[in-house]
Amino acid sequence: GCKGSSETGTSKNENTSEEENNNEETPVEVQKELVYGRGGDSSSLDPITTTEGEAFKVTVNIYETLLKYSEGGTEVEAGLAKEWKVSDDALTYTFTLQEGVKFHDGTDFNAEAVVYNFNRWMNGDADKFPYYTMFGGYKGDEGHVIKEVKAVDELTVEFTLNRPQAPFLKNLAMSPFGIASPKAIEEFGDKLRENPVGTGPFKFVSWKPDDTITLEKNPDYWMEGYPKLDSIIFKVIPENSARLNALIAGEIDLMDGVNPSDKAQIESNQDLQIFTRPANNVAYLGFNVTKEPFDNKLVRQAIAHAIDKKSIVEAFYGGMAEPAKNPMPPAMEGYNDEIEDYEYDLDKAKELLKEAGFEDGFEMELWAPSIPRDYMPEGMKVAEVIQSSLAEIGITAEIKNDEWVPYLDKLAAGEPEVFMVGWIGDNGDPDNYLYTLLDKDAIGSNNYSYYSSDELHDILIEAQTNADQNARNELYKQAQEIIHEDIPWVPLAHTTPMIVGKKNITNFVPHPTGSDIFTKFEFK
Amino acid sequence: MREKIIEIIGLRTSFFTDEGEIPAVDNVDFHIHEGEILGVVGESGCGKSVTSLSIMGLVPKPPGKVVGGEILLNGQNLVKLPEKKMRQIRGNEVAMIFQEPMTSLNPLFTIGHQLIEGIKIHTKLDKKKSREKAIEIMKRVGLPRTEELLDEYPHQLSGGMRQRVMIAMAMACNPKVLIADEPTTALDVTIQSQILKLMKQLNEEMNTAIMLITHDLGVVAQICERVVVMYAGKIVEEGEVQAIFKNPKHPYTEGLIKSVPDIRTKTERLYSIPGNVPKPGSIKQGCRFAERCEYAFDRCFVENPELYPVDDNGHRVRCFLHTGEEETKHAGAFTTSQ
Amino acid sequence: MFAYTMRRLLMVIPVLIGMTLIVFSILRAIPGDPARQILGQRATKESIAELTTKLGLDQPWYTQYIEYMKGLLTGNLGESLRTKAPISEEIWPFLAATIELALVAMIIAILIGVNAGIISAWFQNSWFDYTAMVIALIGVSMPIFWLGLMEQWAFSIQLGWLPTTGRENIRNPVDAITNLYLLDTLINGRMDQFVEVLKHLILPSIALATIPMAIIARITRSSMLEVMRSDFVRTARAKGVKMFWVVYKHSLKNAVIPVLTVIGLQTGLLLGGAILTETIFGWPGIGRYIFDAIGFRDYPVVQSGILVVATFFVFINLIIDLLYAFIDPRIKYN
Amino acid sequence: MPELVKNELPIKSNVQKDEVISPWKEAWRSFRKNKLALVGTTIVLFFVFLAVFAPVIAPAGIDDKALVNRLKPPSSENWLGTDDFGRDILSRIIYGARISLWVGLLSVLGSAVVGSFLGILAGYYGRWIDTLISRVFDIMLAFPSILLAIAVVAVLGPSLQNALIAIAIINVPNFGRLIRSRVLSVKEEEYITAAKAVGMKDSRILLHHILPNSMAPIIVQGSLAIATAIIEAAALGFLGMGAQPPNPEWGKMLADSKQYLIQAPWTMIFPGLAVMLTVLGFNLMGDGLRDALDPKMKQ
Amino acid sequence: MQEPLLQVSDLKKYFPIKGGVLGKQVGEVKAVDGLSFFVNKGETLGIVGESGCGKSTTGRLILRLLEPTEGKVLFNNQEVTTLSKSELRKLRREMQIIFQDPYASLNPRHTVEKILEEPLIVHGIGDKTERRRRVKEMLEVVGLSSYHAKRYPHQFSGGQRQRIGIAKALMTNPSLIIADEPVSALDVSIQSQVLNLMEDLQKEFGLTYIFIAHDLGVIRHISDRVGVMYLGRIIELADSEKLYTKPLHPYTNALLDAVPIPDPDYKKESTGISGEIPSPSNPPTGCAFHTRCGQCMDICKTTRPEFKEVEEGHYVACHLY
Ligand SMILES: Nc1ncnc2c1ncn2[C@@H]1O[C@H](COP(=O)(O)OP(=O)(O)OP(=O)(O)O)[C@@H](O)[C@H]1O
Ligand SMILES: Nc1ncnc2c1ncn2[C@@H]1O[C@H](COP(=O)(O)OP(=O)(O)OP(=O)(O)O)[C@@H](O)[C@H]1O
Ligand SMILES: [Mg+2]
Ligand SMILES: [Mg+2]
Repeated sequence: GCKGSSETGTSKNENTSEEENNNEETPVEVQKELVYGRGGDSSSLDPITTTEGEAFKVTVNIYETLLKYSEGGTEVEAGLAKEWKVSDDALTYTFTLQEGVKFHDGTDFNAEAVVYNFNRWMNGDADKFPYYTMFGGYKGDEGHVIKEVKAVDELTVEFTLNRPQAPFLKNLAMSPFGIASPKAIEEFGDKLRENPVGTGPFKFVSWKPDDTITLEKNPDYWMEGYPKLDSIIFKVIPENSARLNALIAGEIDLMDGVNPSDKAQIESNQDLQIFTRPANNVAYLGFNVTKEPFDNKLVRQAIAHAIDKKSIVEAFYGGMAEPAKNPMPPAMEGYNDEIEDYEYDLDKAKELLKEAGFEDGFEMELWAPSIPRDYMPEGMKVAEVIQSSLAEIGITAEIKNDEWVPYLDKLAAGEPEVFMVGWIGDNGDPDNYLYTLLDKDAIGSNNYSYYSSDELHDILIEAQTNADQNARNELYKQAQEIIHEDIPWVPLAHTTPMIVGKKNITNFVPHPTGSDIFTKFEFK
Repeated sequence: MREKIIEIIGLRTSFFTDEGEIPAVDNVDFHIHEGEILGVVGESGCGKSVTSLSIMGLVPKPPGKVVGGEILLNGQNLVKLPEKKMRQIRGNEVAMIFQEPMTSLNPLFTIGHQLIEGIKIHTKLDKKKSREKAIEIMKRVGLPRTEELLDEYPHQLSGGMRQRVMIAMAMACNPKVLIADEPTTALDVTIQSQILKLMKQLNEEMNTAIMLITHDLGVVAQICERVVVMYAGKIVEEGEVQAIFKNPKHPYTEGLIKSVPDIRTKTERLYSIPGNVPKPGSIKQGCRFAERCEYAFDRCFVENPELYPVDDNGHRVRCFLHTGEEETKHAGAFTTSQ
Repeated sequence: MFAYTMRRLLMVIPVLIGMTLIVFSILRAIPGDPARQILGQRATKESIAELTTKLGLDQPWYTQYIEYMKGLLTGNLGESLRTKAPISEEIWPFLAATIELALVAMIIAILIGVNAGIISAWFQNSWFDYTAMVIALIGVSMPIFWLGLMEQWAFSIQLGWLPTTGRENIRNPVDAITNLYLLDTLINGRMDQFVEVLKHLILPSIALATIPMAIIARITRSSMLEVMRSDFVRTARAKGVKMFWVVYKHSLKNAVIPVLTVIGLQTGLLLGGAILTETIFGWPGIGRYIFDAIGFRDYPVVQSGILVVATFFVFINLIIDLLYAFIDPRIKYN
Repeated sequence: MPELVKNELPIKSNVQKDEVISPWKEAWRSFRKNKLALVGTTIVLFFVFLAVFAPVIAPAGIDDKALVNRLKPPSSENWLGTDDFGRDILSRIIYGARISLWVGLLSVLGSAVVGSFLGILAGYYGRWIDTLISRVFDIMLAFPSILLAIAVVAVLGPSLQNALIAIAIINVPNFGRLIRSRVLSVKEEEYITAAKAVGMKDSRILLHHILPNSMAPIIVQGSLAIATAIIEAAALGFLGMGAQPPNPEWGKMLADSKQYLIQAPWTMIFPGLAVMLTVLGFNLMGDGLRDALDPKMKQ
Repeated sequence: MQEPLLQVSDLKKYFPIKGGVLGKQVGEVKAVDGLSFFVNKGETLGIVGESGCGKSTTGRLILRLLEPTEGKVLFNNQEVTTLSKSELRKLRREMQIIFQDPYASLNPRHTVEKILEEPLIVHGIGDKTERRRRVKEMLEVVGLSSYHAKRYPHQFSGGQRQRIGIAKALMTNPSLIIADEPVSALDVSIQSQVLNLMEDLQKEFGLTYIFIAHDLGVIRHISDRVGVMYLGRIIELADSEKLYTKPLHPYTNALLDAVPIPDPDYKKESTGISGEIPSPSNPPTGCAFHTRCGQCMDICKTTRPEFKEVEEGHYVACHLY
């Protein structure tokens, strides 16, 4: 992901200068309105109340968090807090806030506002504010990380923790933790979800459900000279191809959710350009390791050898992905590049099967998601390819699917024996992959493999509490080796999703989290 | 002698169906005098309705078509007339009423609407005048409660009243000729006699010529002056009522008259014509009645007889027994039809 | 007429109740846990259980049904599990979008279908008749989702004449008042937007209109043929009425009842069948609202959405039935 | 003028001695004359032929994936081109005929049997049974059919079999109503009164008189309903609620290739045409059957 | 006097009229309103009347194809109205009906053979060959050929169909045949064929007919005795000869008057009767005919005249007698 973003970064600088020249020559004609096409509507505009990615695409432009991620990356940078201090025991965090920031309703942003928001969240529950679980639960819960949030003075906030949390700062930068105007919260209560008031570069204007959300420029935005755009319209067009058609027709300016198969067509179109979002995801073929015959490591390895990741990526990711060998994306700190993947080798696969005592193969169900996901735009089709490959080593697979939500329910309940699914990182920390997806603690929630390794557990817990990044990285590399050997899943691919826009777009760097902030975005 | 108001010469009307051409009306000629009542009798399917529709220019097209002959109304050939001219004649100079008073009125429009519509088309009267005229004509045909009736729908009326409405509609513009296609068949006897009386009365008062189609010989005898007998698309006998009933020349006419049970006397056994009414077009050769005729002889099966005059009063018959030459020759020399 | 209207209205009640029952039971039978859906991939078992209790999903079905009916009778369609908004407020824009689309489609279908049918019957066996009926036959055989895609491909992508998706020019949005955009743009006096909205309507409404148009044309033709053979048409002609009026007044009024029946049926099908068209043309209508909700296991939305559409359908048919009586004075008597 | 003599010879019929025309034969005669109906029947038979002999005719298998051959335009090897798995579209369409015809036939058979049963029950016995059944039909018909089908599939889960069941269910009231009204009108026919007057039992009247005389509309409706069922199955497939891969169901094929509309239009055009043609065939045939079988058109 | 074959007393049939918002009964059609008459073995009783006066309903009531509202039907000394279903079925061997519409009364999907054979099957008469033989026989009896057996009804003309209908009625050797306007739909020349046939059959098999028609000529021709119906009641019943030459009831008079005579010399000077039949759902009080009667008295408007025998075998319901 880093490589892609830095490239875009350089070209961005050139573009900026060019664009300034252009501006001088033709000052009038510059487009100031962005129409962003996407596949689904927001479920809420109060980001803490939802876990849906579509919601954050809008809210990151309305709300700001104390800290934010770097452009095109997941390192933490100053946000509403311009600097911060961590105590040595990693239990006290002190933030100094930006001065002169105002909410869209004209009220001042200050330490009290931060305290107000955190108190609101920590006093909620999983139903009201699901995302607050990032901090180990709610006020009064045993695992709750935050002991207290205190306004030291007008512009200083102090967080006291119950126990150290390594990704604490990364968590704070997550989009759900945008700070809302306390006045608006009091005024709207639960209706804040339809009446968002933040400090961000854009103000909320209107929302036509399942159709458009319109934002306009915040003229009092604290970053001098920004935003560049006058307004943004988020437009819902569910079908990927229909959305692309709309883009070609000029009805929209920018879109995500591009069919990989359309890449060639887009490339040949003079008026369009492709941006890539750094990969922060993984698609995998999981085994329920508690079920026969997948409790046998040899069987799992055999299947790993039977999957032609290259062809799959070629055909159904339009090349916009790389075959995966680890559960976490390569751009992430702690990625173990030394691991050698199970190569595509049907003979070897057969051998392993024979060794495992399944010379004649067996029958199995292969579950696949029926709707496109970022990490797996054509899950059903990939499943079909895998099905064909398995057939060659004597395994008869029946493809099964379900609606997305019940599908996840089934996975969580450990029903399917072999399944395809994936994960999009929340905060750019390996913990968000390895612990969340494969630790024994996560069985019943996101550990769909029901894989349980005490060795791995110990490593991951240590990495969670150790504040030294290098030490953590080593621990994670170790973890990846264990996982590679035990192979509870076959990692399939890390996608670099495409974002397609008009040629005259500049200063746009897609963010790995999937939510883009359009502060600097502009048209030539 | 009175003027011929309608004269039909060699009329041929056919239907073109999958089975080929069906000559429903085959070389028919007859005429209607001014102010007379002409009866047309014949069994079902013999072409009575098609003849009358041909006069009105209303033969359903496709599949029907007038393929030959002339229909002269006061000397003007209606067959050749363009639709626009024809429209001005329909309902104005020649009017028509139909058998089923129930289905002949549009169920979705009020009586008034349907009556006034015809008047407006031909008289250019305004709405109010037309209405007055409608009421006047309704009274004339003996309809009660005329004002209210105008706003009622056909289903609210009894069969007899509906037929009176039909007659009122037909008579609205004082037509010279009224064609009545079995106007009383669907009615009860008591109502039938009322309607017949009304028609007779209108005929006398307004001097409208009436072509009355029926299969009831009683009706013919009761109100017609002359009668035309049809069989399988052809006229088999024509003449004054007296002549036809007292001295029928055609075996069919005679059989027909004899088949009807009389209420005045108890007949021991009815006469009956053997066999069935043939479909038009099914007999290609010879006299169409030959197959059912007791007197048929060889010639009848090969040659088509013409209408031979019987006397000077217009009594004509289509039978070889009455050609003059053949009559004596073949008298009594019967061949059965089998 | 009053008694007839009342009787028809009363007959609607058991149907409506039956509908709520069906809607209710269908959705209870769907596997999947709504609590889980709201809380998302990271939810814990406890929080799911908690929410389940809160939503009453652990109650026996009849208790839930009674609650649901109570709500319905007070005009409360429930609350969307996903957006937490009251459905009665949320649903109108979607419904309006579909109504506008269906209405325009139906107007196209009726105008063209009825007239094509009439002219075909009038000039039976003419070349017009043959052409129209062959087109109509192809029309009724058309998978509309395929037609929609082909239309889009030809007129938007290849020719670029018409917009591909949506209801309005995104960059020139309509100020929604009634959410029927044609009406709204007129109220706002924005002719430019009116034209835009109309342009957006063309492709989807034609796709949607195809089948009803073909069916209407066919039924009009056969109904007209039957009527035009009837005695009263002959009577009208015998009076000297112009053929045009014989056809368009005397015959049409009599032939219109089966046509109306079909129009009623098809309007209902349009409301439901719009799902396909709405998906292809990105139309934010009720079909998609329901379809998406099924994916999200948003029970209340699916229930209320289907119920609203079906109720609409029932009332359209009621209106059609009343129209029968209005057209045909004989009907109210039996 | 000669005397008339009594003539009581047996009546000569105008039909040839050995010519027996049953109503079915008569219907077949008029059907045979209907050109459009013959075209329709030919189309239907063509697809039936494809379906039955698919393994013999199809140049390739249902699911011969070859990713190297992806999205090849029509050529001499692949007459209708290949899809995104590199499979031969022609072969898949040929195999798809099996699915579409199967779904159409079976679902219509199901709804015809159930619908006729309920319809006869309601029409013949009347009273509360009629009221009950008719109300249930009313309620089912109050839902737009696709919506109902989607709801049913949502309950049962997406699969070809469930799509088939859903389509059968939504068609039940159509058949039921048709048969009910047919029974109601046949019941009033004089030959039924005549049968009663002979002393016939209800069951015999039902089986020997009412049922045979209600067959014609069932057949007509059946043929037309197959057309609708095929479209509905394709629509469900298109929405992902019908056949599952690698089944070459036409609607599913369309759904799977809609993203290639611009890039590889042949992947869209041919399956769509196949649906349209089959449906057209059944519609034409149904129209012809109606003209031939509907007694209203006769005489 | 011999024992009558059929004795009908005070037979009534009211059809409910439903209406209103809830579809409740709001009235009734008095289709048949108190009929009493008898039929002797071997005779033909003619019933005439204008349409809607209840002729067909009477026929169906006697056969119990309709359940009477009230009254008794005694057939061969057996009470028909209280028979159980299976007894009734047996009885139907003895009583048969011929319908008006030769097109509607034969099942279009059965061959003539099947149509004719069915009554035998139903009553379990004979085996297959016997049944087939009887079908052939019966076809010849009604003037058709045995080779017609394999054909379908639509292959016959109206007159031929009516013959098949008659053959069907005769299959089980019934003693009573109710003929409901059997010739009204036929052409004159065919009508006389069928009438002759019916007469021949009566002689041959000793049948008893109740012959319903609206054509007074036909009734006169075929009947021994004639009953005239008006609004659900018989208003006059007498020997055919008597009734036609010396009608008593003003309605019978008017009816006879109205019939057109196929003789151009015959001139009647009657005025006919005015008005039309009132609706049977709302019949006039008193004598139902008083609204159209030229000799109406005050008593006619209030009191329903009794149906009484004024001469031997001549019954009439009129206050004039
Ligand atoms: N629309 C039509 N199509 C085909 N043939 C027709 C049509 N109308 C009439 N015919 C044929 O024309 C012949 C004459 O019919 P027409 O209606 O004139 O008989 P009719 O004498 O009026 O009989 P009825 O007494 O039954 O009214 C019929 O035998 C019929 O075969
Ligand atoms: N099933 C029924 N339900 C309601 N009313 C009926 C029913 N059958 C007959 N009627 C009414 O009873 C009256 C007598 O009917 P019926 O058929 O006996 O008359 P009819 O004398 O045979 O007349 P037609 O000469 O027309 O055959 C009519 O007014 C008719 O409307
Ligand atoms: Mg006629
Ligand atoms: Mg009757």
